[in-house]
Amino acid sequence: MKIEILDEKFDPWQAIVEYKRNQLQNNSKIGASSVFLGTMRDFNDDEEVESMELEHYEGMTEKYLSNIVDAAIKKHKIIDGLVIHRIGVLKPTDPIVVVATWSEHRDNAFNATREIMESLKSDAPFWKKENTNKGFKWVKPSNELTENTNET
Amino acid sequence: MKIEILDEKFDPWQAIVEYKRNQLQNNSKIGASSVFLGTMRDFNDDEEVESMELEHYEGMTEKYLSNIVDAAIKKHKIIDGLVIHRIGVLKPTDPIVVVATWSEHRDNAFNATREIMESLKSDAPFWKKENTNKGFKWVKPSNELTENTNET
Amino acid sequence: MKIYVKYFASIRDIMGTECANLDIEESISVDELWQGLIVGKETPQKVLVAVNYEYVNMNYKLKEGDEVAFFPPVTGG
Amino acid sequence: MKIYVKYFASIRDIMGTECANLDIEESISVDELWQGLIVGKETPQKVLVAVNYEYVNMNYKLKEGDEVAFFPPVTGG
Repeated sequence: MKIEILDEKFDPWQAIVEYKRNQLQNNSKIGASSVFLGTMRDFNDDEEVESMELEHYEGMTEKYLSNIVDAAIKKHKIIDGLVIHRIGVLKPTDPIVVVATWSEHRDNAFNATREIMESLKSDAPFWKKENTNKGFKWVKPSNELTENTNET
Repeated sequence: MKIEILDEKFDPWQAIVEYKRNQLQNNSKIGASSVFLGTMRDFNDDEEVESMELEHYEGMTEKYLSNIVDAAIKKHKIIDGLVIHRIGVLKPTDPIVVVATWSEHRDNAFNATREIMESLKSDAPFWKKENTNKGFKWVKPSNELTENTNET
Repeated sequence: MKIYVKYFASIRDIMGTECANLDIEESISVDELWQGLIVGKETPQKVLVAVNYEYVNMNYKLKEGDEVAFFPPVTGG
Repeated sequence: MKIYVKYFASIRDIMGTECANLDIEESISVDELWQGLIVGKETPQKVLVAVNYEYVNMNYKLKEGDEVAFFPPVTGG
Protein backbone atom coordinates (compact mmCIF):
# COMPACT_ATOMS: atom_id res chain seq x y z
CA MET A 1 0.00 0.00 0.00
CA LYS A 2 1.14 3.52 -0.72
CA ILE A 3 -0.40 6.77 0.52
CA GLU A 4 1.26 9.98 -0.58
CA ILE A 5 0.42 13.65 -0.10
CA LEU A 6 2.39 15.84 -2.51
CA ASP A 7 2.74 19.60 -2.65
CA GLU A 8 4.04 19.68 -6.19
CA LYS A 9 2.86 18.48 -9.58
CA PHE A 10 3.26 14.76 -10.22
CA ASP A 11 2.93 12.28 -13.08
CA PRO A 12 0.22 9.79 -12.04
CA TRP A 13 1.04 7.24 -14.77
CA GLN A 14 4.72 7.19 -13.95
CA ALA A 15 3.88 6.75 -10.27
CA ILE A 16 1.69 3.74 -11.10
CA VAL A 17 4.27 2.12 -13.37
CA GLU A 18 7.03 2.62 -10.80
CA TYR A 19 4.96 1.29 -7.91
CA LYS A 20 3.95 -1.78 -9.89
CA ARG A 21 7.53 -2.43 -10.95
CA ASN A 22 9.31 -1.66 -7.68
CA GLN A 23 6.84 -2.59 -4.95
CA LEU A 24 4.73 -5.19 -6.75
CA GLN A 25 7.66 -6.56 -8.78
CA ASN A 26 5.29 -6.68 -11.78
CA ASN A 27 3.47 -9.49 -9.95
CA SER A 28 2.24 -11.91 -12.59
CA LYS A 29 -0.83 -12.82 -10.55
CA ILE A 30 -2.22 -9.37 -11.41
CA GLY A 31 -4.88 -9.65 -14.09
CA ALA A 32 -6.63 -6.34 -13.51
CA SER A 33 -5.62 -2.76 -12.73
CA SER A 34 -8.21 -0.08 -12.12
CA VAL A 35 -7.13 3.54 -12.06
CA PHE A 36 -9.01 6.73 -11.33
CA LEU A 37 -7.45 10.11 -11.99
CA GLY A 38 -9.05 13.36 -10.87
CA THR A 39 -7.75 16.48 -12.65
CA MET A 40 -8.43 20.16 -12.16
CA ARG A 41 -11.03 21.70 -14.45
CA ASP A 42 -10.92 25.34 -15.56
CA PHE A 43 -14.57 26.10 -14.92
CA ASN A 44 -17.00 25.80 -12.05
CA ASP A 45 -20.52 27.06 -11.75
CA ASP A 46 -20.03 29.03 -14.99
CA GLU A 47 -17.03 30.84 -13.61
CA GLU A 48 -13.53 30.48 -14.96
CA VAL A 49 -11.12 29.05 -12.44
CA GLU A 50 -7.55 30.20 -12.79
CA SER A 51 -6.02 28.21 -9.96
CA MET A 52 -7.00 26.17 -6.95
CA GLU A 53 -5.46 25.76 -3.53
CA LEU A 54 -5.79 22.50 -1.68
CA GLU A 55 -5.21 22.25 2.05
CA HIS A 56 -5.45 19.23 4.32
CA TYR A 57 -5.28 18.19 7.95
CA GLU A 58 -1.84 16.67 8.16
CA GLY A 59 -1.83 13.48 10.17
CA MET A 60 -5.57 12.88 9.95
CA THR A 61 -5.41 12.73 6.15
CA GLU A 62 -2.75 10.04 6.10
CA LYS A 63 -4.58 8.07 8.79
CA TYR A 64 -7.91 8.15 6.93
CA LEU A 65 -6.43 7.33 3.55
CA SER A 66 -4.52 4.38 5.03
CA ASN A 67 -7.66 3.10 6.71
CA ILE A 68 -9.69 3.51 3.51
CA VAL A 69 -7.18 1.63 1.34
CA ASP A 70 -6.64 -1.03 3.98
CA ALA A 71 -10.41 -1.61 4.24
CA ALA A 72 -10.70 -1.87 0.44
CA ILE A 73 -7.83 -4.39 0.24
CA LYS A 74 -9.54 -6.63 2.78
CA LYS A 75 -13.12 -6.22 1.61
CA HIS A 76 -12.44 -6.60 -2.11
CA LYS A 77 -9.54 -9.06 -1.78
CA ILE A 78 -7.31 -6.99 -4.01
CA ILE A 79 -3.55 -7.44 -4.23
CA ASP A 80 -2.67 -3.83 -3.43
CA GLY A 81 -3.77 -0.20 -3.66
CA LEU A 82 -2.21 3.25 -4.02
CA VAL A 83 -3.47 6.80 -3.42
CA ILE A 84 -1.60 9.99 -4.26
CA HIS A 85 -3.25 13.33 -3.51
CA ARG A 86 -2.07 16.86 -4.25
CA ILE A 87 -2.06 19.76 -1.83
CA GLY A 88 -0.89 23.34 -2.53
CA VAL A 89 -1.56 25.45 -5.59
CA LEU A 90 -2.87 23.71 -8.72
CA LYS A 91 -3.47 24.91 -12.27
CA PRO A 92 -6.15 23.60 -14.68
CA THR A 93 -5.36 20.09 -16.04
CA ASP A 94 -3.07 19.33 -13.04
CA PRO A 95 -3.64 15.92 -11.42
CA ILE A 96 -5.45 16.23 -8.07
CA VAL A 97 -5.74 12.61 -7.03
CA VAL A 98 -4.89 9.20 -8.42
CA VAL A 99 -6.22 5.93 -7.05
CA ALA A 100 -4.93 2.61 -8.40
CA THR A 101 -5.78 -0.93 -7.36
CA TRP A 102 -4.50 -4.28 -8.56
CA SER A 103 -6.26 -7.64 -8.39
CA GLU A 104 -6.54 -11.00 -10.09
CA HIS A 105 -9.99 -10.35 -11.57
CA ARG A 106 -11.60 -7.18 -12.82
CA ASP A 107 -14.61 -7.02 -10.53
CA ASN A 108 -12.46 -6.63 -7.42
CA ALA A 109 -10.27 -3.84 -8.80
CA PHE A 110 -13.22 -1.93 -10.26
CA ASN A 111 -15.12 -2.03 -6.96
CA ALA A 112 -12.09 -1.24 -4.81
CA THR A 113 -11.06 1.84 -6.80
CA ARG A 114 -14.60 3.12 -6.81
CA GLU A 115 -15.02 2.63 -3.08
CA ILE A 116 -11.69 4.24 -2.24
CA MET A 117 -12.66 7.34 -4.26
CA GLU A 118 -16.10 7.59 -2.64
CA SER A 119 -14.67 7.20 0.88
CA LEU A 120 -11.90 9.68 0.12
CA LYS A 121 -14.42 12.27 -1.05
CA SER A 122 -16.69 11.84 1.95
CA ASP A 123 -14.09 11.44 4.73
CA ALA A 124 -10.56 12.55 3.88
CA PRO A 125 -9.87 16.03 5.31
CA PHE A 126 -8.98 18.02 2.19
CA TRP A 127 -10.43 21.41 1.25
CA LYS A 128 -10.36 23.21 -2.09
CA LYS A 129 -10.28 26.97 -2.53
CA GLU A 130 -10.74 28.32 -6.03
CA ASN A 131 -9.29 31.45 -7.51
CA THR A 132 -11.93 32.53 -10.05
CA ASN A 133 -12.39 35.70 -12.05
CA LYS A 134 -14.57 36.86 -9.14
CA GLY A 135 -11.98 36.20 -6.43
CA PHE A 136 -11.27 33.37 -4.01
CA LYS A 137 -13.91 31.00 -2.71
CA TRP A 138 -14.08 27.73 -0.83
CA VAL A 139 -15.49 24.87 -2.88
CA LYS A 140 -18.76 23.40 -1.61
CA PRO A 141 -19.18 19.62 -1.54
CA SER A 142 -20.94 18.38 -4.68
CA ASN A 143 -23.94 16.95 -2.81
CA GLU A 144 -24.74 20.49 -1.68
CA LEU A 145 -24.49 22.07 -5.11
CA THR A 146 -25.32 19.04 -7.25
CA GLU A 147 -22.50 18.80 -9.73
CA ASN A 148 -21.72 22.50 -10.01
CA THR A 149 -18.48 22.44 -8.08
CA ASN A 150 -14.94 21.88 -9.20
CA GLU A 151 -15.16 18.34 -8.02
CA THR A 152 -14.34 15.25 -9.95
CA MET B 1 -12.79 7.89 -29.89
CA LYS B 2 -10.00 5.47 -30.58
CA ILE B 3 -10.26 1.72 -31.19
CA GLU B 4 -7.04 -0.14 -31.83
CA ILE B 5 -6.19 -3.80 -32.30
CA LEU B 6 -2.46 -4.41 -31.93
CA ASP B 7 -0.41 -7.52 -32.66
CA GLU B 8 2.58 -6.41 -30.63
CA LYS B 9 3.24 -5.36 -27.05
CA PHE B 10 2.18 -1.82 -26.17
CA ASP B 11 2.52 0.64 -23.31
CA PRO B 12 -1.02 1.40 -22.12
CA TRP B 13 -0.06 4.45 -20.03
CA GLN B 14 1.88 6.04 -22.84
CA ALA B 15 -1.05 5.44 -25.19
CA ILE B 16 -3.40 7.19 -22.75
CA VAL B 17 -1.10 10.17 -22.21
CA GLU B 18 -0.55 10.58 -25.95
CA TYR B 19 -4.24 10.32 -26.79
CA LYS B 20 -5.17 12.87 -24.13
CA ARG B 21 -2.45 15.24 -25.30
CA ASN B 22 -2.86 14.85 -29.06
CA GLN B 23 -6.53 14.08 -29.61
CA LEU B 24 -8.06 15.68 -26.52
CA GLN B 25 -5.54 18.56 -26.42
CA ASN B 26 -5.41 18.06 -22.64
CA ASN B 27 -9.01 19.37 -22.55
CA SER B 28 -9.37 21.35 -19.33
CA LYS B 29 -13.04 20.40 -19.02
CA ILE B 30 -11.85 16.89 -18.06
CA GLY B 31 -12.15 16.35 -14.31
CA ALA B 32 -12.14 12.55 -14.27
CA SER B 33 -10.28 9.77 -16.07
CA SER B 34 -11.12 6.14 -15.46
CA VAL B 35 -8.77 3.46 -16.74
CA PHE B 36 -8.98 -0.30 -16.72
CA LEU B 37 -6.00 -2.44 -17.69
CA GLY B 38 -6.22 -6.18 -18.17
CA THR B 39 -2.90 -8.01 -18.03
CA MET B 40 -1.94 -11.64 -18.64
CA ARG B 41 -1.62 -13.80 -15.55
CA ASP B 42 0.78 -16.74 -15.34
CA PHE B 43 -1.68 -19.21 -13.83
CA ASN B 44 -5.11 -20.55 -14.65
CA ASP B 45 -7.06 -23.31 -13.03
CA ASP B 46 -3.91 -24.28 -11.08
CA GLU B 47 -1.89 -24.68 -14.23
CA GLU B 48 1.07 -22.53 -15.12
CA VAL B 49 0.53 -20.59 -18.30
CA GLU B 50 3.64 -19.88 -20.33
CA SER B 51 2.06 -17.90 -23.14
CA MET B 52 -1.30 -17.06 -24.62
CA GLU B 53 -2.47 -16.53 -28.16
CA LEU B 54 -5.31 -14.13 -28.88
CA GLU B 55 -7.22 -14.24 -32.14
CA HIS B 56 -10.10 -12.09 -33.28
CA TYR B 57 -12.62 -11.70 -36.09
CA GLU B 58 -11.15 -8.80 -38.04
CA GLY B 59 -13.81 -6.35 -39.10
CA MET B 60 -16.43 -7.51 -36.64
CA THR B 61 -14.17 -6.70 -33.68
CA GLU B 62 -13.60 -3.11 -34.76
CA LYS B 63 -17.30 -2.66 -35.49
CA TYR B 64 -18.38 -3.98 -32.08
CA LEU B 65 -15.79 -2.03 -30.12
CA SER B 66 -16.75 1.18 -31.93
CA ASN B 67 -20.41 0.57 -31.19
CA ILE B 68 -19.67 -0.20 -27.54
CA VAL B 69 -17.60 2.95 -26.98
CA ASP B 70 -20.03 5.09 -28.96
CA ALA B 71 -22.95 3.81 -26.86
CA ALA B 72 -21.01 4.53 -23.63
CA ILE B 73 -20.15 8.09 -24.74
CA LYS B 74 -23.82 8.83 -25.38
CA LYS B 75 -25.30 7.01 -22.42
CA HIS B 76 -22.83 8.25 -19.82
CA LYS B 77 -22.25 11.69 -21.38
CA ILE B 78 -18.50 11.26 -21.27
CA ILE B 79 -16.07 13.43 -23.24
CA ASP B 80 -14.30 10.55 -24.98
CA GLY B 81 -13.23 6.92 -24.75
CA LEU B 82 -10.40 4.69 -25.94
CA VAL B 83 -9.96 0.91 -26.27
CA ILE B 84 -6.75 -0.86 -27.22
CA HIS B 85 -6.74 -4.68 -27.39
CA ARG B 86 -3.92 -7.09 -28.09
CA ILE B 87 -3.98 -10.00 -30.50
CA GLY B 88 -1.17 -12.46 -31.24
CA VAL B 89 1.18 -14.14 -28.77
CA LEU B 90 1.36 -12.71 -25.22
CA LYS B 91 3.61 -13.46 -22.26
CA PRO B 92 2.65 -13.16 -18.56
CA THR B 93 2.34 -9.53 -17.37
CA ASP B 94 1.76 -8.28 -20.96
CA PRO B 95 -1.14 -5.84 -21.34
CA ILE B 96 -4.17 -7.47 -22.97
CA VAL B 97 -6.65 -4.62 -23.02
CA VAL B 98 -6.82 -1.04 -21.87
CA VAL B 99 -10.03 0.99 -21.62
CA ALA B 100 -9.91 4.70 -20.77
CA THR B 101 -12.72 7.22 -20.52
CA TRP B 102 -12.69 10.94 -19.78
CA SER B 103 -15.52 13.02 -18.33
CA GLU B 104 -16.25 16.12 -16.28
CA HIS B 105 -17.36 14.20 -13.17
CA ARG B 106 -16.23 10.90 -11.75
CA ASP B 107 -19.50 8.99 -11.81
CA ASN B 108 -19.73 9.14 -15.60
CA ALA B 109 -16.18 7.95 -16.24
CA PHE B 110 -16.39 5.14 -13.67
CA ASN B 111 -19.64 3.82 -15.13
CA ALA B 112 -18.54 4.18 -18.75
CA THR B 113 -15.27 2.29 -18.29
CA ARG B 114 -17.02 -0.48 -16.42
CA GLU B 115 -19.73 -0.84 -19.02
CA ILE B 116 -17.27 -0.84 -21.92
CA MET B 117 -15.31 -3.67 -20.27
CA GLU B 118 -18.42 -5.74 -19.57
CA SER B 119 -19.72 -5.29 -23.13
CA LEU B 120 -16.31 -6.06 -24.57
CA LYS B 121 -16.09 -9.30 -22.60
CA SER B 122 -19.57 -10.46 -23.56
CA ASP B 123 -19.68 -9.36 -27.22
CA ALA B 124 -16.33 -8.55 -28.83
CA PRO B 125 -15.11 -11.50 -30.93
CA PHE B 126 -11.76 -12.33 -29.32
CA TRP B 127 -10.60 -15.81 -28.31
CA LYS B 128 -7.76 -16.82 -26.01
CA LYS B 129 -5.71 -19.98 -26.34
CA GLU B 130 -3.33 -20.81 -23.50
CA ASN B 131 -0.03 -22.62 -23.69
CA THR B 132 0.18 -24.38 -20.32
CA ASN B 133 2.52 -27.03 -19.01
CA LYS B 134 -0.10 -29.55 -20.23
CA GLY B 135 -0.29 -28.19 -23.77
CA PHE B 136 -2.55 -25.79 -25.64
CA LYS B 137 -6.16 -25.17 -24.72
CA TRP B 138 -8.88 -22.69 -25.57
CA VAL B 139 -9.93 -20.52 -22.65
CA LYS B 140 -13.52 -20.93 -21.49
CA PRO B 141 -15.60 -17.85 -20.66
CA SER B 142 -15.49 -17.10 -16.92
CA ASN B 143 -19.23 -17.53 -16.41
CA GLU B 144 -18.77 -21.17 -17.41
CA LEU B 145 -15.85 -21.84 -15.12
CA THR B 146 -16.52 -19.22 -12.42
CA GLU B 147 -13.28 -17.32 -12.09
CA ASN B 148 -10.94 -20.15 -13.00
CA THR B 149 -9.96 -18.90 -16.39
CA ASN B 150 -7.20 -16.59 -17.50
CA GLU B 151 -9.70 -13.81 -17.69
CA THR B 152 -9.46 -10.42 -16.12
CA MET C 1 -26.76 -18.54 -54.16
CA LYS C 2 -23.25 -17.88 -52.95
CA ILE C 3 -22.27 -17.30 -49.32
CA TYR C 4 -18.94 -17.09 -47.52
CA VAL C 5 -18.38 -19.01 -44.28
CA LYS C 6 -15.75 -18.39 -41.60
CA TYR C 7 -14.81 -20.43 -38.52
CA PHE C 8 -12.92 -19.19 -35.45
CA ALA C 9 -11.07 -20.66 -32.48
CA SER C 10 -12.25 -24.10 -31.32
CA ILE C 11 -14.90 -24.23 -34.08
CA ARG C 12 -12.16 -23.82 -36.67
CA ASP C 13 -10.28 -26.72 -35.04
CA ILE C 14 -13.40 -28.89 -35.33
CA MET C 15 -14.08 -27.91 -38.94
CA GLY C 16 -10.44 -28.31 -39.95
CA THR C 17 -10.53 -25.15 -42.06
CA GLU C 18 -10.95 -21.44 -41.48
CA CYS C 19 -13.27 -20.56 -44.33
CA ALA C 20 -15.37 -21.86 -47.19
CA ASN C 21 -17.13 -20.47 -50.26
CA LEU C 22 -20.47 -22.26 -50.54
CA ASP C 23 -23.23 -22.36 -53.13
CA ILE C 24 -26.50 -23.07 -51.29
CA GLU C 25 -30.23 -23.07 -51.96
CA GLU C 26 -32.30 -19.92 -51.40
CA SER C 27 -33.80 -19.10 -47.99
CA ILE C 28 -32.21 -21.78 -45.86
CA SER C 29 -31.63 -20.81 -42.24
CA VAL C 30 -28.34 -20.53 -40.36
CA ASP C 31 -29.40 -23.58 -38.36
CA GLU C 32 -29.98 -25.67 -41.49
CA LEU C 33 -26.60 -24.59 -42.85
CA TRP C 34 -24.90 -25.44 -39.55
CA GLN C 35 -26.52 -28.89 -39.32
CA GLY C 36 -25.18 -29.64 -42.78
CA LEU C 37 -21.67 -28.41 -41.99
CA ILE C 38 -21.28 -30.15 -38.61
CA VAL C 39 -22.55 -33.59 -39.71
CA GLY C 40 -20.01 -36.26 -38.89
CA LYS C 41 -17.98 -33.89 -36.71
CA GLU C 42 -17.71 -33.35 -32.95
CA THR C 43 -20.60 -31.08 -31.91
CA PRO C 44 -19.37 -28.10 -29.86
CA GLN C 45 -21.07 -27.22 -26.55
CA LYS C 46 -22.11 -23.86 -27.85
CA VAL C 47 -21.81 -22.03 -31.14
CA LEU C 48 -22.40 -18.35 -31.84
CA VAL C 49 -23.23 -17.01 -35.28
CA ALA C 50 -22.62 -13.66 -36.90
CA VAL C 51 -23.82 -12.63 -40.36
CA ASN C 52 -22.08 -9.64 -41.92
CA TYR C 53 -20.44 -8.79 -38.56
CA GLU C 54 -23.70 -8.85 -36.57
CA TYR C 55 -24.82 -11.53 -34.14
CA VAL C 56 -27.90 -13.41 -35.45
CA ASN C 57 -29.92 -16.25 -34.06
CA MET C 58 -30.19 -19.66 -35.67
CA ASN C 59 -33.47 -18.78 -37.45
CA TYR C 60 -31.83 -16.13 -39.61
CA LYS C 61 -32.58 -16.79 -43.31
CA LEU C 62 -29.43 -16.53 -45.38
CA LYS C 63 -29.18 -14.16 -48.34
CA GLU C 64 -26.97 -14.03 -51.41
CA GLY C 65 -23.50 -12.73 -50.53
CA ASP C 66 -23.80 -13.16 -46.74
CA GLU C 67 -20.64 -13.65 -44.71
CA VAL C 68 -21.52 -16.18 -42.02
CA ALA C 69 -19.18 -16.77 -39.07
CA PHE C 70 -19.39 -19.62 -36.55
CA PHE C 71 -17.44 -19.36 -33.31
CA PRO C 72 -17.44 -20.33 -29.62
CA PRO C 73 -18.32 -17.92 -26.78
CA VAL C 74 -15.88 -15.00 -26.83
CA THR C 75 -13.06 -14.70 -24.28
CA GLY C 76 -11.43 -11.31 -24.87
CA GLY C 77 -10.53 -8.62 -22.36
CA MET D 1 -7.32 20.65 31.65
CA LYS D 2 -5.39 21.50 28.52
CA ILE D 3 -6.57 20.84 25.00
CA TYR D 4 -5.31 21.89 21.59
CA VAL D 5 -7.75 23.28 18.99
CA LYS D 6 -7.27 23.50 15.21
CA TYR D 7 -9.39 25.20 12.55
CA PHE D 8 -9.35 24.49 8.84
CA ALA D 9 -10.52 26.12 5.62
CA SER D 10 -13.60 28.39 5.93
CA ILE D 11 -13.82 27.74 9.68
CA ARG D 12 -10.28 29.08 10.07
CA ASP D 13 -11.33 32.19 8.13
CA ILE D 14 -14.24 32.69 10.53
CA MET D 15 -12.12 32.12 13.64
CA GLY D 16 -9.31 34.32 12.37
CA THR D 17 -6.66 31.88 13.59
CA GLU D 18 -5.55 28.36 12.78
CA CYS D 19 -5.02 26.99 16.27
CA ALA D 20 -5.34 27.63 19.98
CA ASN D 21 -4.08 26.14 23.23
CA LEU D 22 -6.98 26.18 25.69
CA ASP D 23 -7.37 25.42 29.36
CA ILE D 24 -10.94 24.21 29.92
CA GLU D 25 -13.05 22.60 32.63
CA GLU D 26 -13.28 18.82 32.87
CA SER D 27 -15.89 16.86 30.95
CA ILE D 28 -17.29 19.56 28.75
CA SER D 29 -18.58 18.38 25.41
CA VAL D 30 -17.36 19.34 21.95
CA ASP D 31 -20.65 21.17 21.47
CA GLU D 32 -20.19 23.22 24.63
CA LEU D 33 -16.65 24.09 23.56
CA TRP D 34 -17.84 25.07 20.06
CA GLN D 35 -20.64 27.28 21.36
CA GLY D 36 -18.10 29.14 23.46
CA LEU D 37 -15.66 29.55 20.59
CA ILE D 38 -18.17 30.68 17.95
CA VAL D 39 -19.97 33.25 20.09
CA GLY D 40 -20.01 36.65 18.39
CA LYS D 41 -18.81 35.16 15.09
CA GLU D 42 -20.58 34.19 11.88
CA THR D 43 -22.05 30.69 12.40
CA PRO D 44 -21.05 28.32 9.59
CA GLN D 45 -23.71 26.23 7.84
CA LYS D 46 -22.08 23.02 8.93
CA VAL D 47 -19.11 22.13 11.07
CA LEU D 48 -17.37 18.78 11.39
CA VAL D 49 -15.28 17.79 14.39
CA ALA D 50 -12.36 15.42 14.79
CA VAL D 51 -10.67 14.55 18.06
CA ASN D 52 -7.21 13.03 17.80
CA TYR D 53 -7.69 12.49 14.04
CA GLU D 54 -11.05 10.69 14.39
CA TYR D 55 -14.47 12.10 13.54
CA VAL D 56 -16.62 12.51 16.67
CA ASN D 57 -20.10 13.84 17.21
CA MET D 58 -20.93 16.96 19.17
CA ASN D 59 -21.67 14.98 22.36
CA TYR D 60 -18.07 13.80 22.71
CA LYS D 61 -16.72 14.64 26.19
CA LEU D 62 -13.29 16.21 25.95
CA LYS D 63 -10.29 14.74 27.76
CA GLU D 64 -6.96 16.16 28.88
CA GLY D 65 -4.58 16.51 25.95
CA ASP D 66 -7.18 16.10 23.20
CA GLU D 67 -6.47 17.64 19.82
CA VAL D 68 -9.83 19.00 18.59
CA ALA D 69 -10.26 20.09 14.99
CA PHE D 70 -13.21 22.05 13.57
CA PHE D 71 -13.68 22.19 9.81
CA PRO D 72 -16.29 22.42 7.04
CA PRO D 73 -17.43 19.44 4.91
CA VAL D 74 -14.42 18.04 3.06
CA THR D 75 -13.91 18.65 -0.67
CA GLY D 76 -10.91 16.57 -1.69
CA GLY D 77 -10.57 14.20 -4.61
